[in-house]
Amino acid sequence: MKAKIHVYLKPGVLDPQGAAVAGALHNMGYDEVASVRQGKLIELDLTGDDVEAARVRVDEMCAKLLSNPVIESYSIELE
Amino acid sequence: MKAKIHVYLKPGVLDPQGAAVAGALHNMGYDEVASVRQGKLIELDLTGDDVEAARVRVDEMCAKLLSNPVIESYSIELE
Amino acid sequence: MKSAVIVFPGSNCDRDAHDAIQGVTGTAPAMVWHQETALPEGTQFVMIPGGFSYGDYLRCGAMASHSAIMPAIIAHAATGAPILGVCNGFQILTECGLLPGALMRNAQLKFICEETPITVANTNTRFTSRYTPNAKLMIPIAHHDGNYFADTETLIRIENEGQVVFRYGANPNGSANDIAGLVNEQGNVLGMMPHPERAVDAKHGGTDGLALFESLLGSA
Amino acid sequence: MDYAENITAEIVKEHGLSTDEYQVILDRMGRAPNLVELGIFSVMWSEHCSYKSSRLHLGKLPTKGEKVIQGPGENAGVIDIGDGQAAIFKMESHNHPSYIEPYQGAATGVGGILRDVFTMGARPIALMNALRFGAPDHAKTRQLVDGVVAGIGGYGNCVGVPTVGGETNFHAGYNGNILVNAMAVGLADADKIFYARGAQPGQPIVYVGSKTGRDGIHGATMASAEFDDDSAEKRPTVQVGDPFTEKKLIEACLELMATDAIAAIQDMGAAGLTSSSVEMADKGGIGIELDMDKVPQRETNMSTYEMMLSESQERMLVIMKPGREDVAMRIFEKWELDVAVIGQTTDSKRMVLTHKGETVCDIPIAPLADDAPKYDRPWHAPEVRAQITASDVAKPAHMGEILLKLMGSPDMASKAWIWSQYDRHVMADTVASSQDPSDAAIVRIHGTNKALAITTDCTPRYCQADPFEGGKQAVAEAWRNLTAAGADPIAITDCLNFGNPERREIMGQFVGCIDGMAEACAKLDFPVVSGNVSLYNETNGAAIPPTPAIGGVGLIPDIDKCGQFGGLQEGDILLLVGE
Ligand SMILES: Nc1ncnc2c1ncn2[C@@H]1O[C@H](COP(=O)(O)OP(=O)(O)O)[C@@H](O)[C@H]1O
Repeated sequence: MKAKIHVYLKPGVLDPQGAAVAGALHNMGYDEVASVRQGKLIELDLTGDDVEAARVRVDEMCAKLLSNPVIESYSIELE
Repeated sequence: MKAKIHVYLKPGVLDPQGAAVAGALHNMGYDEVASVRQGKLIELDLTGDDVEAARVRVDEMCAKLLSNPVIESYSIELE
Repeated sequence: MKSAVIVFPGSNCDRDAHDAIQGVTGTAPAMVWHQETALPEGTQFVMIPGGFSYGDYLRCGAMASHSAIMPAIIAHAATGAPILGVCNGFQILTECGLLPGALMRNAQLKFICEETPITVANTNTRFTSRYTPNAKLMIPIAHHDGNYFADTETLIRIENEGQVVFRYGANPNGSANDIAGLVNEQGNVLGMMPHPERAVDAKHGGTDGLALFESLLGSA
Repeated sequence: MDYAENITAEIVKEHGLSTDEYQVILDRMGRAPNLVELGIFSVMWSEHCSYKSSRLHLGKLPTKGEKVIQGPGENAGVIDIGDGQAAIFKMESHNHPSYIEPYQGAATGVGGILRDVFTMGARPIALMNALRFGAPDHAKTRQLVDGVVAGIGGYGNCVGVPTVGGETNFHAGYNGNILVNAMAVGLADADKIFYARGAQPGQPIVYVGSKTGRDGIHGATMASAEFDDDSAEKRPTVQVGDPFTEKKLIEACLELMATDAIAAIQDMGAAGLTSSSVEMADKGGIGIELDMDKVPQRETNMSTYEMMLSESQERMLVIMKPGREDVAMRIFEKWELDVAVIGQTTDSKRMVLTHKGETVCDIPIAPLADDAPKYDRPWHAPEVRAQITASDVAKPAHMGEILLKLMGSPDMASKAWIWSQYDRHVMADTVASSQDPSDAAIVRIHGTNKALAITTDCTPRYCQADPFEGGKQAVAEAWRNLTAAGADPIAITDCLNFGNPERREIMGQFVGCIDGMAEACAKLDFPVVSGNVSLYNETNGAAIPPTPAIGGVGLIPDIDKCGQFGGLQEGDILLLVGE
């Protein structure tokens, strides 16, 4: 089983990396880019096949380690 | 329009981040985690509404700036 | 004063911390490996040094904050004992919840190593009692992720409580309210990005960090 | 010509071996090599590993001196700095990889040079870097500078070794071929130095560090191959560095070295497992047997060919004293590094590899190492540019303007943008670094009042105008910089960056620079104790300016008496010393 986790900055938290990327894209002439947010993508390969149990465990991993609740939110996709 | 870009390391390229996260998860008792890959998630807010034109442009941005073709691949979702 | 320096895989200012503590207190600190589950008997002061624990690959300090030694450090903090986290140590203290807020990537996205002017915003702590109020210090910074963030509510609270202990003179990294270092509510846990242990020797980076260790010694 | 099954003349050529070289292989082996054996010959006989074009001339450099403990031939040079201590240092290039992937190329360059130094038992205490980029307005320069500097900082900062100095030049001659030369200096007890030699038959071979992946296969051959426009196609050969693992490897190796369990040790540089095992076997006069199934692997179904040619980073090969494997196991497991016993030494003087129960390689060691081809490449002395005397040049109307122009030129302008991204203070012994008014970086010897002064120098412009004088000047400048910092100059390392040695005029530059260096080293009693040669630095036939970078090390007996050029005040007296 695979878990795909998206970790992104909460709205309201300044994203300097995103801003820098937006600036670079504008310099390159991509004026259609209104804004950029940058996040992390974490893919886990999991043993076992109980999807619901996995969801609980992965949620725990996210809350404890993979994201920082002060600045980040996350979403989980299992497949 | 929003473009979601996933940038990930090409298969076979060493992923020290992923390896370190896997180690930490094991130390925390998450033994079901067989392996971890870490990538980037870049979200663009785009003006305009021609999806096909946007796809071409975003693909160009990925090839030129947002990914490092030497070690990374990317995928694009438009919504 | 009996002290301990915590060593994680990837710590790299552990020797600097050891030498600074030994120089000021006259006693070598115990070097405690992250897989230990208890601090040495009688430990008073604990320092979490700078470096790149676990490569800082996920978020700075995130993985270290889950290592075996952390529960002992959190329990030690609860007894009111002094704990100092510098640079990566500061990041670890915010990640484990002993200090509020988070340290994000520097605003200009680059690693910065420079001597930085900072001012002492609060001398009423056991870490800063030997400084004069508003003293201006030069202490080196060396980090990629020192951009202090906390939500507005938290910022107001820590400002009102006088928890901000050091402020940058010329904000090098985008930190909220120019915060370079802060203590917890009880005042016994200090996290700071500048490296006081690199400022205890005139030959190396000046001596403006000495009084921090002397304050601690005086308070023990 | 005799070929093994599935091997063709074309495959031999792709391995960078000439027809003559292939004939020598046939003669030495007494049969046609299989693919694994061909791969091993190809990396060992690459310019990078065999120094086949340069060895003859390198022999002219003085390498001995009262303070030299170990000259060229080991992982790094070793000098005596008194009180039972030794300084260990070397400089190395990572030019081609850095052009292709600036961040990772530069980062792994730093990682490689650090391993050369701690392999010998030294704790690394300082890093330096000598960089040459193309013209500032060239399309690629900005991105290359950005990536290289971030890569050097990213690696050095994380392992916690201060980057204390360096030099940076910009010149259109490097537009298509930048130079990234990194230098590391370490400190050890003079009686606790570890060598690649020293292994005896019947000892276990232990692999430690990261797992082996399919990184940089053919990398060693790439580092010696001239660039052309489809070099972009060779991209996946770039390796990714992991400074966190390197930091653990440093600590674990130093911990292992404090025991008495090591017979010989060697880092896995270019052509990792191949060159490290061949070098230890050659220097010990022994044979080596490896069981490829035991090699820690990152990917599935790796072939022997891939494992032997992989350039995965952060790996070391240790030959242990018999029965002491457990010591290594315990220490490396504590540091959470991969570790495995993968073979043993023998008295056969051959390298024998088995994989899945079959012998897949059986070659004599000698022709791979000491007995590798060595060429006396034809050369002619390049035309020396005529000297200009001051009276030939019209006096500028406005000296002030000229001064401003000079100060604003890219080579003279402040390099703070670069060095402010490097941690210069970690380890708490930096006395003078890039930020300070000092001609050399000064790093205190921990716990003493002594210090090492370190400098890197070369003025490629001079070498281009007159290789002999340029080579001489680079050594003399290093010597002067150390002296000006108050140090007694002791020895140098070098990194000789040139174009294609098969062209006579390039070979002529190389020979000229070496001759000049040799003369200066001899006159100044300033021996060469280690170094590196990087040839084929050219793009589409245009060679870089000849760039023999010199890294000098000296000893400051008392840091209270080191010299700096800051703090001038009105009324101070300036003295001009020299001619
Ligand atoms: N690539 C680099 N890495 C670290 N320090 C550098 C680098 N390039 C230049 N510097 C530092 O910047 C300062 C000025 O360099 P440079 O202009 O080459 O002057 P100098 O002729 O005194 O060596 C020196 O202190 C040097 O160490």
